[in-house]
Amino acid sequence: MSAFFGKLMQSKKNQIILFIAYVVLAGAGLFLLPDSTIAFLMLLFSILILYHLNFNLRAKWISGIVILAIIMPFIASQSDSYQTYMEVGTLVGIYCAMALGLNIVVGFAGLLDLGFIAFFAVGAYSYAIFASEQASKFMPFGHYPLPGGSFWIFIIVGAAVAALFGILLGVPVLRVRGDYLAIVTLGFGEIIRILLNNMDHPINITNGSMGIASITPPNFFGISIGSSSQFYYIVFGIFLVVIYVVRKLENSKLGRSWKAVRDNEIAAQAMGIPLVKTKLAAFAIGASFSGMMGVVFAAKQMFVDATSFTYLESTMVLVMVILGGMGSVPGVILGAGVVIILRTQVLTNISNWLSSISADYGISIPPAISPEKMQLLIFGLLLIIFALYRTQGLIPHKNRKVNVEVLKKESAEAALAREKATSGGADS
Amino acid sequence: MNILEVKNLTKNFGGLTATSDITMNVEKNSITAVIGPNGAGKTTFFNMVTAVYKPTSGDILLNGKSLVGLKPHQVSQFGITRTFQNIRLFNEMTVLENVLVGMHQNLKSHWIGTLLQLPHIRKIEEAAKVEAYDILKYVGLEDYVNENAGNLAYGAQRRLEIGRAMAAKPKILLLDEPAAGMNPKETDRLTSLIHDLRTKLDVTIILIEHDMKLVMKISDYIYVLDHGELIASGKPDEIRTNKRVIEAYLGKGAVAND
Amino acid sequence: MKLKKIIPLLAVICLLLGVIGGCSSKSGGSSGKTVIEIGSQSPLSGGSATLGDAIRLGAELAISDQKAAFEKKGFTIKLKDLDDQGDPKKGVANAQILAADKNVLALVGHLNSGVAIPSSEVYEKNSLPMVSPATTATVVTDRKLKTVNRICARDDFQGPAGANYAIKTLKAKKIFVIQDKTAYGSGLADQFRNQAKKLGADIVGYEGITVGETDFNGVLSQAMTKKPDLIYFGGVYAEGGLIIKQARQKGFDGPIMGGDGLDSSSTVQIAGDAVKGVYLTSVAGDVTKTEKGQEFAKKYKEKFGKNVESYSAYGYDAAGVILKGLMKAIDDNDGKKPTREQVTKAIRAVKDYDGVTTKVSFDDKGDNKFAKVYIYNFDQAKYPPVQKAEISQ
Amino acid sequence: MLAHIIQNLPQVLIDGLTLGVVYAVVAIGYTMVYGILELINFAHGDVFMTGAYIGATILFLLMGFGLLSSLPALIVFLIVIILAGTVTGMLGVGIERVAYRPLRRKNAPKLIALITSIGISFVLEDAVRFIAELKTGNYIITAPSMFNHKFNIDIHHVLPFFNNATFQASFLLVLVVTIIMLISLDLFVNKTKWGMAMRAVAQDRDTASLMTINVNRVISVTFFIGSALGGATGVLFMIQYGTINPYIGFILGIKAFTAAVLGGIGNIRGAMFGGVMLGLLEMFAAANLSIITNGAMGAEYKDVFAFIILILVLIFKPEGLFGKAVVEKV
Repeated sequence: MSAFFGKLMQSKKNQIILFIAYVVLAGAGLFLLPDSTIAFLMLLFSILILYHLNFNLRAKWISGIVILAIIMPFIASQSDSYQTYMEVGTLVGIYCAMALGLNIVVGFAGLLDLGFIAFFAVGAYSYAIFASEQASKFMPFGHYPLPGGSFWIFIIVGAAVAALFGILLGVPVLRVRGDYLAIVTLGFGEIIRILLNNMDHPINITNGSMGIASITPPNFFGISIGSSSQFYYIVFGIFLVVIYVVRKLENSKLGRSWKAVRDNEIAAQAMGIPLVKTKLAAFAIGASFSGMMGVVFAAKQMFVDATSFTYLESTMVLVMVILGGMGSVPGVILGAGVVIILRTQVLTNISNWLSSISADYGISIPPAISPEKMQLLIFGLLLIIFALYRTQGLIPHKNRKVNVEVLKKESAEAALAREKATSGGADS
Repeated sequence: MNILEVKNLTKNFGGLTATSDITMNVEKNSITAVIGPNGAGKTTFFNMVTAVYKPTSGDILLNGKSLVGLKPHQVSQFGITRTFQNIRLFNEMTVLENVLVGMHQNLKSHWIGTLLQLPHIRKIEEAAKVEAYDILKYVGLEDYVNENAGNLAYGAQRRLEIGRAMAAKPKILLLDEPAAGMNPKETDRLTSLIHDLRTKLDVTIILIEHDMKLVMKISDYIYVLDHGELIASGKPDEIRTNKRVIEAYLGKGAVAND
Repeated sequence: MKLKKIIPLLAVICLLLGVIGGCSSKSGGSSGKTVIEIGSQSPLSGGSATLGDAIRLGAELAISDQKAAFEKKGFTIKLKDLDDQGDPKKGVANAQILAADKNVLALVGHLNSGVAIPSSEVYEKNSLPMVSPATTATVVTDRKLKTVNRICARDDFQGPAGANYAIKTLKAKKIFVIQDKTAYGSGLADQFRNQAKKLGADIVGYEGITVGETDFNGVLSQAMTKKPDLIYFGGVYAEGGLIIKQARQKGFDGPIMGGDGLDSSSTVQIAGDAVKGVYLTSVAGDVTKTEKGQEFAKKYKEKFGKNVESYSAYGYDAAGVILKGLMKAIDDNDGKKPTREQVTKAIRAVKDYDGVTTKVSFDDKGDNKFAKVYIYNFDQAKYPPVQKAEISQ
Repeated sequence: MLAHIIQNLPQVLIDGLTLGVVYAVVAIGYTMVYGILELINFAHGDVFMTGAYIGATILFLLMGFGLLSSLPALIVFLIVIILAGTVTGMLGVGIERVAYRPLRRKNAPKLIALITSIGISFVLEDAVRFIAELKTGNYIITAPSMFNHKFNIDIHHVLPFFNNATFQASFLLVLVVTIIMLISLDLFVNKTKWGMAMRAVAQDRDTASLMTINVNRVISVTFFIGSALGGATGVLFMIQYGTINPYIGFILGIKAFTAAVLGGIGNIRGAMFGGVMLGLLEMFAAANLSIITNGAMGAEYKDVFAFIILILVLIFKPEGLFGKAVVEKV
């Protein structure tokens, strides 16, 4: 059996055929059984398979985007559960971007942050306040709510405001080290949440615990965006930008500075890396992803209040990062996907299924332990199992390898060029 | 011409005096050794030069400009780079990345340029990689380009640290016990590497070392510290016969019996 | 390399599972009768699970009560209960699940206004009618969505009713207000305060506490120095019970007043003897007074082994209203399964539903016209408290 | 304004002390585990909660045997607290075995243990909830009231600018028991062989194991003591506040962790001090913030106040109040 597969996987052609066959099968599965969550998950699973195949990078990206942006939404749209799937997809995208932001802080720069959700909150509130009547309660000028078209500007504004808060957090934090940082960031997250929940007096800025309702939905050339399937594309777009930025940064000068600071602060300084600037950049860039998604979240929910931004949410994002594999971009994306899909779909489905079979077969379960209540328990158990069996994360971090042959060749060429230059100089 | 001048440098930790009143002059393009028994204050001296510690009093001048009060990364940007007694590599990064980090202060690429994929930034990054590869070849690590630095053997880690420091293109290179824990063969290789460095890269080297054979072989000038004080300085031959130095190394009895 | 070999194998297994899973999800309820599901969303885990569970169980009881009536018409009705965890994200995701299930024609929910507001946007888009047993924030119905109804009283009715009673009947002049900084507690306490000020009372303090904490002595010490003659608490029993207890320990013996969040046996359980002298406003009538209510309490205890909470009755009545509307919609549709739009209209049109705690008729916003506020007083450490007054809108 | 604050002070101090000692003992659990494993044991707050439930169970069992009325309350209390502490301690050892030790053996990154501790925390909360609800129909449990005799300190008579303060007998009990626990722990850590082994492992695990110290056993003992103290505090909490629910561990855990950091994490005396200080700060803020800010900020800002103080402390003394500055050897 394994020999058969080994042969199959050797050639690229076979891989392509097999992969397309898988996607077609999974797609057909979802098409024929439109309400089957498992068929939906299978289709998503193809992305993970794609990641492990040895196609070239561009082919992987293109097929990934085609599957997520065209095939999956199209097939799902044939089903009643279309919006459910797209809602899950949207949430996964939002949290992926957030987890990637936190990954910069925790995974790259090695700064443990337990209050990361604060930046999400800041982004969400910045749109919510100005895209609802709320702003008119304290702003002396302007006409509110702002029209839905402002949403696109607010994605940038949200990112900027969150980045600013990232720097605000960073300044006091830089003096403290290691796990002291954890508590300071936790405190910062709580301070932001409490402020948002209480700033309805003396000046009503956030409407306090009543939250901000009736947020204007985004407007795209006159089309009002309201359904999950539309938000899916916005989130997908931002997600692509975020992943591009992260991938590029990871191997840039700044990315190397982060990792150097993480691995050895003193040596990093001795190599001329300014600690303060580097750490602040990590906080600011990480926070900005969160802020962007906060804006989208506020627009999607059309309502924000402080209950969405608790300490538990911060730990959930941290769980995505650590579970996926710290510093590993594909790992973190997978981590976010697994946590969100588990919590919003799979566990809900499992508990529903359990209670429906118990009802169908007349098994009476005492209400104290009915399956609906078990979601967090099962989630907790799964976390323990994952952590124990994948200690390095679901997809452990690997450093990007350079092609040594190319370097060798280029180095030889450069040497030749130098030689020529010097001998040329001697000639003249 | 003196590239580095140290004037009356003193460092107190609480009540403890780690170095007191050290004065040194380091000539450009020389190899200067700082020796002395354990606890003599050699590493403290290095730490003050690289601004890890702030001196209690005294001054450090690089080409006549004071370094006191700068941040460690600023000192590095002024052209002083070091290696560490207990190796401090970026263990989770590849060997090549370690060298690339060393090149940071000379690397004119900004992350915004990287994001925009500006062609000249890409060119700079590519060239940097080639240069880093050359450095690795120079320190004999070209076969470990993609290896994680933490996985290297001890001697190789030492050489990588030197390579990383070289990448910074320093004016002054501080080597803190570069030969510690090396076998004779590795030490020989290191000796010629250090020698080569000076001539090839036009760099001034200050090193702390316990291996006297190495010190005597390559240094132009030697300073001897004991209990935080400068007890002798001179050319290798002068130090070899200096009574106070022998006393410090072997104890008072050794000289008395002499 | 090893992983790569396993992937195709995994894929095949997944496909098989997918087929099986798909089939099993289709196979439900193939007893020849048309299935109609009533959704329910409330927090079943987390800090406010007692309340959420009470809503769910109340709804379940209502459905099992009327199962037979629907069987006669050829329908099997079922409850599809989901846990919103008091989390708006989870609520919206669940709302999508309910909206996608064409068998679900209406739902009972939510407990928290913060979850109800974003989720109801999804219901509105899918014309899925919702009857809320417990969300009192004014904004829930002020948006005038067609699908959103509630049977409980709004904050701006209950709060002022409490203030009137406190000042006119209990003669309170200096009032110290504590609230739990949630949408529910804040909304109620704000409305209470505004009305009390209007009536000329002196609000000597207005403080917030943190939900989930247990020591409120700090706030109470402050209250004691202000020497109020009434303490008002906007929040639910978990913190309320402790505040009552700790206030009495501090030597406060004046009346303490709260909203329907205190209308639970747990208030007595937590506060113990200290509960004497506590007043509360509630939208629920005294269940034990009416025959119907007693019967309900008995059935509830029999079926679930628990005592009724005030929210159980709300849940029961919310489901009752839905079933009444549903029945009407079926009849109007010649005994065929109605569409969601038809059910939405039928539920909004429900007139004079006579439930165990309240009568229900909806106005054009979806608020209950018959929502009444009752004033209760604990004269001993026993639940339920004694009814003191009845206030209609 | 100042008059109000001063009037209140005696009462605020008493209340703050009560809350503070509870924080202190739970903080010790965090600090001990942190000191030895450099792990933030997020499940510790829930271990504390489980201790409270175990205590309640034992109390109800004793009631069932009719022992509650026949024995003096203090004896019953001692039986409950010792039994509950022991059981919780064993629970802690079990958690360490299942969730942390395998990770150590696999040389996993430090942070992955955070995931298991969060997992354990969810599992404990729900497991306790199910059991309690199955047995009693409601997961909120109210303990039979004990030690509720009220005392009145007539300080107003002596110092007329203070108001009188009141407290309950349970306050004295909580105070005395925690002080006994803290002193005996301090003696244990500083004077016994096991304590020395613990300090050695905390300092350098590898070297300690070379010195024939059984590191795993020392870690087990640490978890046992930390969890037993947490569980015992749970019982004290139940007696002081009367009511417990499965979620009390969450907020209290965060607070205790904060206290541990405030005092200097890894330092037991620091944790004690940090806990008491945090309790006092919170109580003071809750009672006086709105007086100070003239109503602009009320008691709801007390956590903001506490966290800002914490951040300030850490800025000026990054290693916490009692922590030793770790100078990294370069």
